[in-house]
Amino acid sequence: GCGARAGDDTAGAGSSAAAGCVDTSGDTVKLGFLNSLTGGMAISEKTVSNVLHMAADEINAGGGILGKKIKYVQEDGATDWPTFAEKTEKLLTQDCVAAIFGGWTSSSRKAVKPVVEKLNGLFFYPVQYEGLESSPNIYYTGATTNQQIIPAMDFLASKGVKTLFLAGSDYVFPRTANAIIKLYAAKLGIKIVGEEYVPLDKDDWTSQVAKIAAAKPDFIFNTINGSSNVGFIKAYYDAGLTPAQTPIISVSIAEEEAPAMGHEVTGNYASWNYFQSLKTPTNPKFIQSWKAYPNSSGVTSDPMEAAYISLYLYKALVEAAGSFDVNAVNAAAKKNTITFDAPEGKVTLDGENHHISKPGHIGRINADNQFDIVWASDKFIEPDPYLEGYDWFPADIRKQLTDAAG
Amino acid sequence: MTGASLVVTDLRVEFSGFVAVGGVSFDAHPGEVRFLIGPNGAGKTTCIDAVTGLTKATGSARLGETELLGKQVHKIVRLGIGRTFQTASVFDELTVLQNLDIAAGLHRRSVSLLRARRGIDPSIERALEETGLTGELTTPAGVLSHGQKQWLEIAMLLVQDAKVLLLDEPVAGMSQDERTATGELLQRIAARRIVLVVEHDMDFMRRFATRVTVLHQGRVLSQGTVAEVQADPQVQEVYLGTADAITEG
Amino acid sequence: MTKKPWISLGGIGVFAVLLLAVAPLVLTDHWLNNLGKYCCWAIAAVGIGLAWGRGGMLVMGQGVFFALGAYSMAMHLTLETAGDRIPGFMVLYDPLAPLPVFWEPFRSAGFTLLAIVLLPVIVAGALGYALFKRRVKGAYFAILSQALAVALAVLISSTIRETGGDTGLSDFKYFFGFVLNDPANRQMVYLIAAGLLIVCLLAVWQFYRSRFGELLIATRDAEERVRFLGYDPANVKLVAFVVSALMASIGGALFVPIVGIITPAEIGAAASILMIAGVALGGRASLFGPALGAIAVGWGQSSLGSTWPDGWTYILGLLFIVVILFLPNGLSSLPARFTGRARRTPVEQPTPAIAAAELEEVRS
Amino acid sequence: MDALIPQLLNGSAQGALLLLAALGLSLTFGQMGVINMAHGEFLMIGAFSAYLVQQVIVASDLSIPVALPVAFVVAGLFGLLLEVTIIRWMYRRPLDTLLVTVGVGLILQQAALQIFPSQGVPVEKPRWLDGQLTILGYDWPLRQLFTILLAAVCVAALSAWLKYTSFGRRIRATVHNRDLAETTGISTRTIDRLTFFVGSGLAGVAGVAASLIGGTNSQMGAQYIIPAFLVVAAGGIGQLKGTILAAWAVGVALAFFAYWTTGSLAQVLAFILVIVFLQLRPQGLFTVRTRSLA
Amino acid sequence: MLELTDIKAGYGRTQVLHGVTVPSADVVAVLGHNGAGKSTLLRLAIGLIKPSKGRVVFDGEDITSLAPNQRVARGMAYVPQGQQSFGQLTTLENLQLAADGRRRRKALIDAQLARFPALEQFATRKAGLLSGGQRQQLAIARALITEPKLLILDEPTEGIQPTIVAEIEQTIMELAAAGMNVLLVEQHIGFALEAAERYVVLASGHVTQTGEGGKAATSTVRAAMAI
Ligand SMILES: Nc1ncnc2c1ncn2[C@@H]1O[C@H](COP(=O)(O)OP(=O)(O)OP(=O)(O)O)[C@@H](O)[C@H]1O
Ligand SMILES: Nc1ncnc2c1ncn2[C@@H]1O[C@H](COP(=O)(O)OP(=O)(O)OP(=O)(O)O)[C@@H](O)[C@H]1O
Ligand SMILES: NC(N)=O
Ligand SMILES: [Mg+2]
Ligand SMILES: [Mg+2]
Repeated sequence: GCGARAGDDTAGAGSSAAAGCVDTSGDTVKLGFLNSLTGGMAISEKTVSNVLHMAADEINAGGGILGKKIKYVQEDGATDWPTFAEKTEKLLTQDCVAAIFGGWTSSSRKAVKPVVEKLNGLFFYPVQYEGLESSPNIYYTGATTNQQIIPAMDFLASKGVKTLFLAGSDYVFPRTANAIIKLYAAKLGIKIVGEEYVPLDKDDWTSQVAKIAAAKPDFIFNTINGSSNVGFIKAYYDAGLTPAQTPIISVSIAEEEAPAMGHEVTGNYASWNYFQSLKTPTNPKFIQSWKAYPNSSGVTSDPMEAAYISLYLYKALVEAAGSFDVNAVNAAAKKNTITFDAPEGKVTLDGENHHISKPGHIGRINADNQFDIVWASDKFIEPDPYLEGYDWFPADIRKQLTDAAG
Repeated sequence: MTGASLVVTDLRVEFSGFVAVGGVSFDAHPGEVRFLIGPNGAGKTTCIDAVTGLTKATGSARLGETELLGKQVHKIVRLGIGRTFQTASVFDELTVLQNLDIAAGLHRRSVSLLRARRGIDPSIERALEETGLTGELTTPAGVLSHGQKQWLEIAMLLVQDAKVLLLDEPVAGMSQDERTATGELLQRIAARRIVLVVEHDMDFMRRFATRVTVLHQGRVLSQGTVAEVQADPQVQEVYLGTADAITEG
Repeated sequence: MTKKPWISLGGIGVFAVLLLAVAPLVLTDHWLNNLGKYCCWAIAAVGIGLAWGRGGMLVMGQGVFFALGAYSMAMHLTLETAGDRIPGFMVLYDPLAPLPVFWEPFRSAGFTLLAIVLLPVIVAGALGYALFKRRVKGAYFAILSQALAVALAVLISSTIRETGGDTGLSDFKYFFGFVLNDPANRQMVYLIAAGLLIVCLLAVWQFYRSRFGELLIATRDAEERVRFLGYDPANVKLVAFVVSALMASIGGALFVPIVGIITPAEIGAAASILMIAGVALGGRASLFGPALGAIAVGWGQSSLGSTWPDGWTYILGLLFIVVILFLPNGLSSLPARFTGRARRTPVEQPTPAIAAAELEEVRS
Repeated sequence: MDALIPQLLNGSAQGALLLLAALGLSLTFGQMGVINMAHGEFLMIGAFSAYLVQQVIVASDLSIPVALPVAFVVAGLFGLLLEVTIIRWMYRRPLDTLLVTVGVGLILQQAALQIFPSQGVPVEKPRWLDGQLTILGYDWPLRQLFTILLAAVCVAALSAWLKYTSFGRRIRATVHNRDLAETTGISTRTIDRLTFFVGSGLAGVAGVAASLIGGTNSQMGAQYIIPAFLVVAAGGIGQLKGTILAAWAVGVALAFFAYWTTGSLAQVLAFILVIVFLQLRPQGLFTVRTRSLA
Repeated sequence: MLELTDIKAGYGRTQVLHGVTVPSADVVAVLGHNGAGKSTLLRLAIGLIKPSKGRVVFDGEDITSLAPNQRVARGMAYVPQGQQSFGQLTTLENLQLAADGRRRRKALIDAQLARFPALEQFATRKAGLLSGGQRQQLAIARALITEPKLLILDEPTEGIQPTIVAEIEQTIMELAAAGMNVLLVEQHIGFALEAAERYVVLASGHVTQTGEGGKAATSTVRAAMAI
């Protein structure tokens, strides 16, 4: 038999096909955790996965969500985007979970998105990303561009940087982030003197760094992800570059990565919302719990913290809605009253775009591989994924993107 | 039905400076069992390699009006030249029948390859009888003995309907009786085809050769009937050894 | 090869009933969809069985042809979804540039279907012709084909605006006019995939029982010898290679609507090797082995990969080792082993080492 | 022009690393015919050995020189283990070794992921490799010079071993015809084990060099394996000088492509280059011709 | 010197030798038709295949479970059927392989090069490029170089030109006279019987006749082969 044809009514955004098999009648609620535990991205995602477990344990110890204990189903995305899609569908239709948490790369998120939208599920994504996206079925607890990239650029401008070199991994986040950086740099009067990409799974940056050395930029903007950073940093020092003359500002090197570079990286910068060194009321407890948690890496970092937030944000949403129902949760979000006392400070959910407010921070790496905060935004930055508040971002692109998103 | 003759003129093969065959001429006609003999390294196998396209050569090798040199191996085969190798090579995993069927296949249209085999080709049955392999029809060729493999190779040439059979030491490793059987088989075959045999077994040669060409260091040393060649003192010196060193049975 | 061809034919019939009639009745939508995905891999595996099992060409880069079908289909579905707009991901990197020219023809459904069939035939034809005529074989061929798959995967990853890069193409709404979200349509796509798998099995069944099948084995075992029987082994191999490429392409094309996303990871080294894994597991030279093996590996990945992700990697690794080491002819050779019906085959070759033969090249 | 000279060195250093990765393969693959897809994981084992040595000998100035022989032995022992348990049964079907060792590689990768911190471990470069040497007005990174030197030493040692001892001869004889080798008095088992030990050990050395360039983690081996095989194939199987030349050519090509285009495209172009080359010369740069009808 | 007792052996499932016993003698000739199992017997003697039943005793020692190279170390040498050489190695390297680890290596090699002028001429050529007969000469030279106590020859003169065949046959006789033991498979029954102290006729893997060499008439031997 044949189903609906193009133009039929059901062609609209997945509403009817909703899973609807979530069962919260008992004293537990099933949640799905989805990260790459094998394959190349396991290098980064295992920690995120682990901190989700910690948050679940904490919440269960505190009585659960709406009085129901979390029972999680762990799935492996295996660094394979179609697998992320398959597992999302499995979690929603076979395991009937109320929401899914996890992912790391933007590619994995883009694989999950159509599935949660089709099945009207919920996905909580914890990593800084390139923005220009929002979905009724996704909550973003990492930074969008105006909370990480733009503050970094503002910081560079404030330091009088005139020339900038862009180095990134070859995939959607660095490519898009750099497209935005180039637009904003033009506005700020910073000259982009070069742009280089290396595949995510390649470590050797020597040729590219040679080009950087030749271009002699004031600063390097680093959007490399994963272990490729190690190769980049090593090539950087091999080429005789130093933080004194050509410092790096990174958006993916955090407390966890800094000591794994095989070279001290003191004096370089990173732009994040959360640092372990932040002095907030809730941070010490977070650090302490994490250090005590089994298999912990001993340091806290921004993606972990965002993952930690995501589970608590969900708890807040469900409790505000009084229900695990997706539509009820989204309705509760719409009220713009959801907040959480996160280790980075008190974050507020934007019910329209499903992102949260975040403080902007620039840290400089010290000898202990911790970050000295050298710049902070004067207040929490409201999320603006489509950069609507920034006149240098071309309106026609924004329109095309929102149109394409449907 | 006498077919065309194989005429080789001034054949030369050189391997990076080393002249393996340096201007060899001979011919072979249907109805005769032609022998090519000579010391080790004289260039016999190389001659066959050249004629069958395995080795690049200059000069000429014609089958009737058709020049063979410079053609690709499989095209030469399709012109009716078949050969065996100094070490037998058959398709070990396939049965005797399948081996023969493939050999018979070169005259089929290529589309027909996509159909399954039904029954056994009459030409295959005949070849099986000639070589005494009828009983081994479904035996994988890999488990045949050395001599049986050599017969299978000859049978493959028969079904291939080769006009020219180039046999490189076909009776090596066979017992006396088997040699006799093979020689008789070759004589029968030769009635309608050109048979060229490379052999070191002089007894075998004496019994079955019609004419003999002797190569030495890449050149023709002597040519003629068995008796003529045997009487040639040069041939005795470089090849046969004094008189008839090995005339045992 | 098969003595009683109708037994195999009956087997295909049973298989068809299971896939086309039983599976849709007993499986949930999710698992039916997964089975559809395994069928796509199985289609590619059937082709690998032909090229590798029968033809001796270890095709380690079937991802290339899988990609041709998959990306042809994905481009069409992306355009169908985008309508007259430029696909969203392209806007990001270069908002003003038009649709890349090679995308244009994929607006047409007819062209797309033609491309899925013709692209692999042309590419495999040209590639195979170049390689086989030059007598590239054995390990060289395996490594070269794998390198091609890697190169293509990296190329796609690095052309993010033109191909979607590492993120791939996804979010398709329609499939030749049918709404993909509709469960009825998804079942239809499944049935197409399962049906094509049956068709491929039938095709290979005919290949195996034909004279061509025997010739292919002969070419595998003694390529140079075949030449002296008047065949050009390059052509024999070419046919098998092209057919296997075509099957990979068909598998890839159906993978897209079923899975809903295609990325370079599905065509690169690891994916290409995983396709081989199923074939090796099932039995490279048997009729059903490759398809069943591929389905088994796919299922293992979905289910064991879920319950025990770390363990699954170990299991997969061990599977490779144990099967190849102890069951070179795959699981499908097990029944014969137990019943002792195994054919008489030479266990050890008395003639010069095969090890050298496979690596050693003959030049004339 | 001024920018090209440094790329030449840079390319040579990349080539040297590739050569180190390929050197062991030119033994196990080139000489023995075993297609060891776990070679990349042996490289990884070498890198992790360097890390472990650094846990004991904290001063990186000393630890790397110590790590080189240690990595050689550790990776070599893993190779030996592989040979004794699996490869020895497979010499008569070399293509199948490819699949078996894929399985071994998977297991080793997963084990590394679980044993070591998932984000990888740091391997510190010795202080004496920091910075650059100025020769002819150009700055030559010491680390690159070191990689080239290390590769040169390994090549010299290996070729001396093959040339001045009878091992080279015996290895080739064993590969060509095992039975004949046995009956000529060669203990093929000893030859197999020794060759595999040395070949795998060389991967370990390559791993130490790689750990000075990129990350030391469970995935690191994967990026070297295909290029290394291509290098061996392009050089002509069993031809050491071919391997050297091919590695250098690919390294330099990578560097220049990366300089002219992008890092990703350079990978593609270098691959295509080798593939096209192999199409033109299917037996690689240097070839051995025989008359056998294989 | 070499004694094979009640040997059963074969390849995989196919049994080729069904209880073959070969007595110890200075020169033993094994005769038989194609496929009778002669080569199999020699492969077993040198250790390339292991018997499923039976014993191999050499020089008083049970060597049934020894690998071929260990047997070579004990003084056996083997020339296989079919002109086998290490094709990728030069002629000289082929000889060096056999001489490796022995004293007076150079002299041993030179002695064989002197015996076979063709090898001397093509010493630096890859063995794979030699002609069939040249390769066979090389195989014999490789075996002789080790100065074995027992020489195992599988149709050693196959493919070799008559003059050299005569020489080789003479060499074998001389070496045997000088005390070397020989296990010989040969289709030239006349020569085989002349050289042999004892002979064994194999047919379909069974011994159908044994006797003393020299005395036996070729006709009775041929009759035994046909069974
Ligand atoms: N590809 C090659 N490269 C170099 N030399 C070669 C090549 N092929 C053959 N030769 C040489 O050419 C000569 C002739 O060899 P060929 O095999 O034709 O001899 P033959 O007459 O068949 O000898 P036999 O009776 O021993 O088989 C030999 O010296 C051989 O070494
Ligand atoms: N590797 C093998 N696998 C299976 N069977 C084999 C193998 N080698 C030989 N045989 C079989 O064993 C039997 C004896 O073979 P063998 O080679 O010992 O005979 P032979 O007496 O030496 O014959 P020839 O005179 O032809 O050399 C033959 O039937 C043969 O088919
Ligand atoms: N969102 C990222 N870092 O891919
Ligand atoms: Mg010859
Ligand atoms: Mg024999």
